[in-house]
Amino acid sequence: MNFLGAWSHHLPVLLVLIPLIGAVLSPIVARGSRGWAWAFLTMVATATVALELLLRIRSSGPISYPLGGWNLPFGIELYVDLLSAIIALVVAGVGLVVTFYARTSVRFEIPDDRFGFFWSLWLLAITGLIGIVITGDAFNLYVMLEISSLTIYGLIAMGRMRDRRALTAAFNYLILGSIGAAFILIAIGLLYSETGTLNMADLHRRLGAIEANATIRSARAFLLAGLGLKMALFPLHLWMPAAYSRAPSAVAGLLAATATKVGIYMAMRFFYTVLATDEGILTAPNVLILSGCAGAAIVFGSATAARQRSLSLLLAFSSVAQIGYIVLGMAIGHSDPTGYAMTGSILHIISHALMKGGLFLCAGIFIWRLGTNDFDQLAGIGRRMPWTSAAVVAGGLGLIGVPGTAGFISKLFLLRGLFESGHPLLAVLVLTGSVLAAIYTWRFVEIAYLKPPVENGLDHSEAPLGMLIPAWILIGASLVIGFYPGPIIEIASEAASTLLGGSG
Amino acid sequence: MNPLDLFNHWAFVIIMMVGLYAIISRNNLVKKVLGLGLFQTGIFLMYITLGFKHGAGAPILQQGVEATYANPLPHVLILTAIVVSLSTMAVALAIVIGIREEYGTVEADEVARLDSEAQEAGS
Amino acid sequence: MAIEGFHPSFVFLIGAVVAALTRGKMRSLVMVATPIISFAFLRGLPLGDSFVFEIAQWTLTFSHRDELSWLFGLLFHLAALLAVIYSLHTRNRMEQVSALVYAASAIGAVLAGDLLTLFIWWEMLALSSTFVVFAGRQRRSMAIGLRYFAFQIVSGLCLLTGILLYSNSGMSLELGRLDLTTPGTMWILLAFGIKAGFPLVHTWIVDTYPAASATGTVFLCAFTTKTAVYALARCFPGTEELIIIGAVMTCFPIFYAIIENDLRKVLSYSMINQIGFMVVGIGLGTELAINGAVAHAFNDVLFKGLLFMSMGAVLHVTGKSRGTDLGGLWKKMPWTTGLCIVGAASISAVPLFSGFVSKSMVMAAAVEQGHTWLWLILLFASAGVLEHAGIKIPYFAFFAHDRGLEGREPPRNMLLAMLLGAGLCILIGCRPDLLYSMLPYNVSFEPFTTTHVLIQIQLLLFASMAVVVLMKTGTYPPELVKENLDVDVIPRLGGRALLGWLRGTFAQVTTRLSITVLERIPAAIAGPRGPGQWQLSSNWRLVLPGLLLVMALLAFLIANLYG
Amino acid sequence: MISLPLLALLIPLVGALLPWLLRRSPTVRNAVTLLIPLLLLVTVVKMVPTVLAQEAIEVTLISVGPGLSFALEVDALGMLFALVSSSLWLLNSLFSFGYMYPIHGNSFEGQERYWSCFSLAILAAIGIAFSANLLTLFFFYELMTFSTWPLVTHSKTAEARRSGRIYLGILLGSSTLLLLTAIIWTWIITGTLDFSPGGILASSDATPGQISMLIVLFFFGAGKSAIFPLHQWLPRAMVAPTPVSALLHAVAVVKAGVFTVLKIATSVIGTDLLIGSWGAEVVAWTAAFTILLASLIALTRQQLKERLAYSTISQLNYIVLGAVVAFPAAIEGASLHIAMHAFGKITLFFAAGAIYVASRKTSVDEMAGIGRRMPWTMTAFLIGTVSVIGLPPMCGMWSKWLLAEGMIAAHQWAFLGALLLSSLLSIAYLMPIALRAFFAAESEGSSEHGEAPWICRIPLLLSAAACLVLFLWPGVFARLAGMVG
Repeated sequence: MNFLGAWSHHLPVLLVLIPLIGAVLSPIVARGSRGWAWAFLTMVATATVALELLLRIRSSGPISYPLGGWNLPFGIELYVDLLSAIIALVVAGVGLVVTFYARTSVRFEIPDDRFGFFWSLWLLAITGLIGIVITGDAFNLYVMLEISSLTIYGLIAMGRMRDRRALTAAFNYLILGSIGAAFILIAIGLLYSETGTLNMADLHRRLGAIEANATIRSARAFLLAGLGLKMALFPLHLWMPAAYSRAPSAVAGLLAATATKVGIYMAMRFFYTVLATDEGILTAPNVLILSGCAGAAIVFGSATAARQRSLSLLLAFSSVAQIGYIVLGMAIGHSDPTGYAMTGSILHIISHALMKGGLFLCAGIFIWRLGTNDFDQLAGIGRRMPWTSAAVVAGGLGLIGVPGTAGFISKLFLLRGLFESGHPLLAVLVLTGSVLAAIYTWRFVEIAYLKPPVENGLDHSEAPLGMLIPAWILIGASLVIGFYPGPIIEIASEAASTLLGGSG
Repeated sequence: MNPLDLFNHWAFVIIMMVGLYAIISRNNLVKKVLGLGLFQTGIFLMYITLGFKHGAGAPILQQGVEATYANPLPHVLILTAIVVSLSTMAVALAIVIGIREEYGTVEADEVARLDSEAQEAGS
Repeated sequence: MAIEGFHPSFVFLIGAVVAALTRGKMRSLVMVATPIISFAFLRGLPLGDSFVFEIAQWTLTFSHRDELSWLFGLLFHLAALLAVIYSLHTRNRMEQVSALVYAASAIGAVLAGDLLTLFIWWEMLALSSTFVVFAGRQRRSMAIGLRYFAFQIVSGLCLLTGILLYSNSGMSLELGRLDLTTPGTMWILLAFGIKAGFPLVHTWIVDTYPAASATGTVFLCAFTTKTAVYALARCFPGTEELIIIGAVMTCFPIFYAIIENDLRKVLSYSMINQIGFMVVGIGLGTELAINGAVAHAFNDVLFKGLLFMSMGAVLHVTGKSRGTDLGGLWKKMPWTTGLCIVGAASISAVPLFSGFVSKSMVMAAAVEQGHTWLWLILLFASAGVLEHAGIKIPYFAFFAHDRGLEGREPPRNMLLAMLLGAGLCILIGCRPDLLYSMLPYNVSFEPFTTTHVLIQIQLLLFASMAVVVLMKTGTYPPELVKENLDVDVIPRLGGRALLGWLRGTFAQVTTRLSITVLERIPAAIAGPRGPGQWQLSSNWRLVLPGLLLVMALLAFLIANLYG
Repeated sequence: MISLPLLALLIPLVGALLPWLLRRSPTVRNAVTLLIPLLLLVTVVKMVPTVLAQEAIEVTLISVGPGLSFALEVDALGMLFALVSSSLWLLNSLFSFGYMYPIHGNSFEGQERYWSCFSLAILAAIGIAFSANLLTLFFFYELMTFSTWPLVTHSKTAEARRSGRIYLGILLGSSTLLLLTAIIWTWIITGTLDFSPGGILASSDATPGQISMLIVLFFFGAGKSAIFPLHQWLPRAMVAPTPVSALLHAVAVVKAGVFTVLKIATSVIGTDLLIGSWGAEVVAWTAAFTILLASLIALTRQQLKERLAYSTISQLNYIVLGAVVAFPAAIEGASLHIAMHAFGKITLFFAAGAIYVASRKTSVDEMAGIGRRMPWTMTAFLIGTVSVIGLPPMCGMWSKWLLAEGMIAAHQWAFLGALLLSSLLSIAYLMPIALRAFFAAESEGSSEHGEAPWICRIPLLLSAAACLVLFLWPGVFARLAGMVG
């Protein structure tokens, strides 16, 4: 499949350029309501390129693309391997669907005169996220990280029209996020001071040649702390629930599906390629802390989710737990020679992006209709908004990991990995998390289907298709993967073995 | 090794800590933002230190001159980082302005109090 | 008349279904016709095994005809006919239908050719007889019926265990002589023993039979225990343990019978005593003894049935069955009185009545084997029988002190049944060869030898004299309105206490435990977050995460630099 | 040409969709509600000869990955379970009309959900029955949990919600924490999840300790089999409408649990490994304890359905015990008990439902003398009672016989004792209901009522008749059970 003709050599750079140009031009070419059309077109193009890229990489291996014609390792390199392509496709694909959704949702959540800026920020955020994924240069990664972060702070703050607390959430996130990013920057600086290079592949090569000293070890520590915050790994997750629940619903959907996933991608990239030397970053104490935090995230996140009184907060805390699964698989991935843990982790990135994205879109639908998604207002909603509620249930089943959903497939691999690498206790934690997920999912189910409906004078009719379809696309995709997981498993395990091979 | 040789390192660590302390201890949101700025400045200093070389001049290429020069790359990087920092400050301050508009205050505890009052009134 | 090709039990079952669906005269007709038609089919059964069915992996032989089973089959048909006639006047559909199923089960059991088939009928016997008990609708019959059922089921479970153990040791399930050394046979013996009323497990007989209706008791007294006797005779002839058991059975009920007030209960004790004779006979195991036991079973059905029928008639007419409530009825119920005396004479083994011709066989067999002490015990038991059944029953019911009860002759169908029964008693008593010819073994036994007759008459006279003397001197145990203590109080009181504990403490504890574990604890863990609960407040919303981040950094620094 | 096992899954799937599509025409929907079970029954029956001829019917639906697939395979045990579920579904659909319409009205609230979830539950039952591997089984197992939850909470009262929580919590918790763990562990040890006669673990190099752990995980993981301490969901589920209790909590759901246990005993662990392992000991003693405990609790319960539920717990653990003792006769008896107990117990539940329809009575105390008002219903109840106790001439006898035979062959005297004692206890808690109904006097001031409508009575009498017929001709079921193991 080569429908991009002559441009096909430049796929990696196109993947960043298209949304970037779209973002820059958005306030100019598309004022007012045309902004959406422009953003949507941009996202279609981006997603197409991402898909093409993935297919190309599967057939012919990783692509390295030196920017501006500078020779490596001096110039900035774009490096796309299977893992990057997968994450890029997740970002672009979910981004496309959520963009479709945003057409309806932003209309009442964003003031009309800000539309242009909104779409600009929106596309810029996606540019940043994709940039992180496909860059091969450590400092460039930092820049991309900041581009995405800054735009995301702005996007969250745009929730002020609905809930003014969005501003404080954005502010807190900004401060913490900046510190976290600064940690990453420090780490990159320390690594540079030891190796004199910023190219990831080069870094890996040179780090392998020298003995790990205090500087490199400090760099690891800063990196771990900074990435932990970006991934929202327990206990560094505290910025997340407020930010996700108060952001405009489309933004929450986008963030939940992609932002933390990109954080995890960064961790994988650093842990398994850049820093994968003989000693490596995954030393016993680090793995202990990471898996301990992940385990705590699973239990604490799920248990807290079960105690929430609004759907958005519930979903946000559930994300804390789900990230725990992914980090767990990643942290112990190197000690599982069969690669199941890593495959499970990658699979869970995909499935969680789909499920949680879809769920936040549903939460947004409730907000759109009722102005809130507090549970006491959602009583009996199952009969009034059957399709939306059904989507929440389907997504919730995925979070539990019921067979037939994508969540089951990823947990299955993760669990096998945990057993294979001799961590049955962690496996028990994962399973406990599933049970707790059932508790919080069923809190919604009971409220939606068993409680008598509340009479609050609001319009309770079903959501417009413009919102329902995107929500169901994401949820539906997770169900399809649940029933027909073959290809996804194949890709994920290839990506996992590539990663693990790098540590070899 | 003379500990004072690492003067720059001490300096950037102290600047960062001061910034962090400001972020944590100040109640005023603008001061928090300033603290963040200080924190980031510390990092810039670290990068500049990385490029330092005894007796080196500016890394300006001159015909026929074979001089030692400082590593230019950190400087380039820090230029970028300064831009990033600037943008961060801008966004942060924009948000603070927003908070001022919505709450009428830029004191964190005031904002929190108003939030919890609104929540109690709502429920 | 003999018809081939159908199993008699199924005739009864079909009869039961038809009886359940009809009413009035039609049902009466069905009820009477059923045993008659069935008898025709019984005669048509071929010798040896027939009606062999394969159900899944089991082979069930529903008919195994030889002398023994034929005799019992005949007996049960006879008993069924008498009892049906006796109960024609009632409109108790449940009792009549159950009774037909009950008869079917008993007939099925004696015709069964293997242990599994026997088990099936054995359990059906338990079930259907329970319904006969319940259908009596007496005041206490609920609890009594359940106790009765429990005994029957325990018997069934013992049989089940026994059969399984037996077959597990590689034995075929064919019904035949069992050796007590084979695994499982002890259980089978116990199963038979419970139904036969062995000591300690006899209580159900005295508990239940007086509690059923007047008509129901007649059915009950015929089938269950006699099926057990048949089974013992089939499987355990010559098992010496049975001699002792039987001897005990003949003696201990006498004491209870003497002090018992309820006349139907007296008859029940007497029944245990009579079964004792049969068990002794089976235990002796000689051809003569077996013949005696079987013949006595045959006779017992008739005369015990007759006695129960007469007491039933009294109960039917007066509504009373206690010795202290009855008396002086002979003038108002002369026929009943006469027929009762025939039954009493039979059970007391007065020569020319049926009991004499069979009981003497057992006693003769005991002598023949040299069991002198046994003979003495049996002699004593015979005297006791005379006392409580031969004298006490007719005396207290019909003579004694006239209580001025309203009385009249019972309905004609009752009288007819009693007449038939009495006729058969006398017929067998006078022409024992009719019975002897049907016995399993060809044994020439002459009951009317001088010795036999003399001894028996002496015994009867002395026993009667003893009663008269005791009565005159006032030392005869008085009839009191009270319950006599028997071994069944232990399970009864224990069961009540257990049930009380279960419904009280046990139920409370289990319920509370389940509520705590399933509701309170999860609610505490996953309950919604209330407004009063701890929340991050004010400045800490930023400070806490910031501190955590610094701590995380420190943790990682320590882990990486010093780990 | 679509293969029959697949068709057997598609029919209830269609049945789950139709109530929603036909919501505007109730008559058509009612007709379809009966037609679909009939079609399913025909489909299942058509496979019987093939299974009896010991030919395999296998379908692979989706291949998931190495050693993982969604696949169907029809074997004797599965056929047995499918046959029971599909035939009783038909009766139960009929009974549902007779129960739901008089009580909730001809267009009761949530009827689409009711019919649809019923179909899904049967779909899950058939799926479990025909699973060719643990993955497929687990999928349908969970589907069953979720599809029956709306039925349990049908009334939407606070009590229903609470019960629903416990229902889901126990079933999901056990299956996720224990069963899934066991499945993955098996997968790691053997590299496959496909069932194979004789057990896939038997040919692996698993240590005895591992095997025992797996046995414990598997047997407790199948929480639907209501083994102590996971039995609590069953009495709580009685808050559901009676047809739901009848089909699901006497047949489909609970039997799915014991079916899973049996399947795992025969096709995953293998009977050879079960015999003598300490894991099997643990499970067997727990099952025996459950049998007695549930019988005792049943004695204390005055609500008829609750008493029946505890009886079911006790009976289910007969099957668990049979499966874990694992001698051929025990396995055969346990398999047969799936069918035999189903017919008896569903009769009892139908009767409980019919009583409720006619008189709104739920407590055993109120049912004294009711047999004279409702002779048909109570006769059927009696038949069901006799069958469940395991007395001739009802079908329950055969399975108990085989189970006892198995215990004796295994020289498990204690378990034999537990079985026998439980038989006695079952008489104590079941028999008085029927007897008091027929013979006790009605309590003062009890309402005037007659029999339940015929539409209630017909399924009731049919299932009661089945108890009798299956005693005389246990044929197909017995042959299928004989082929298990």
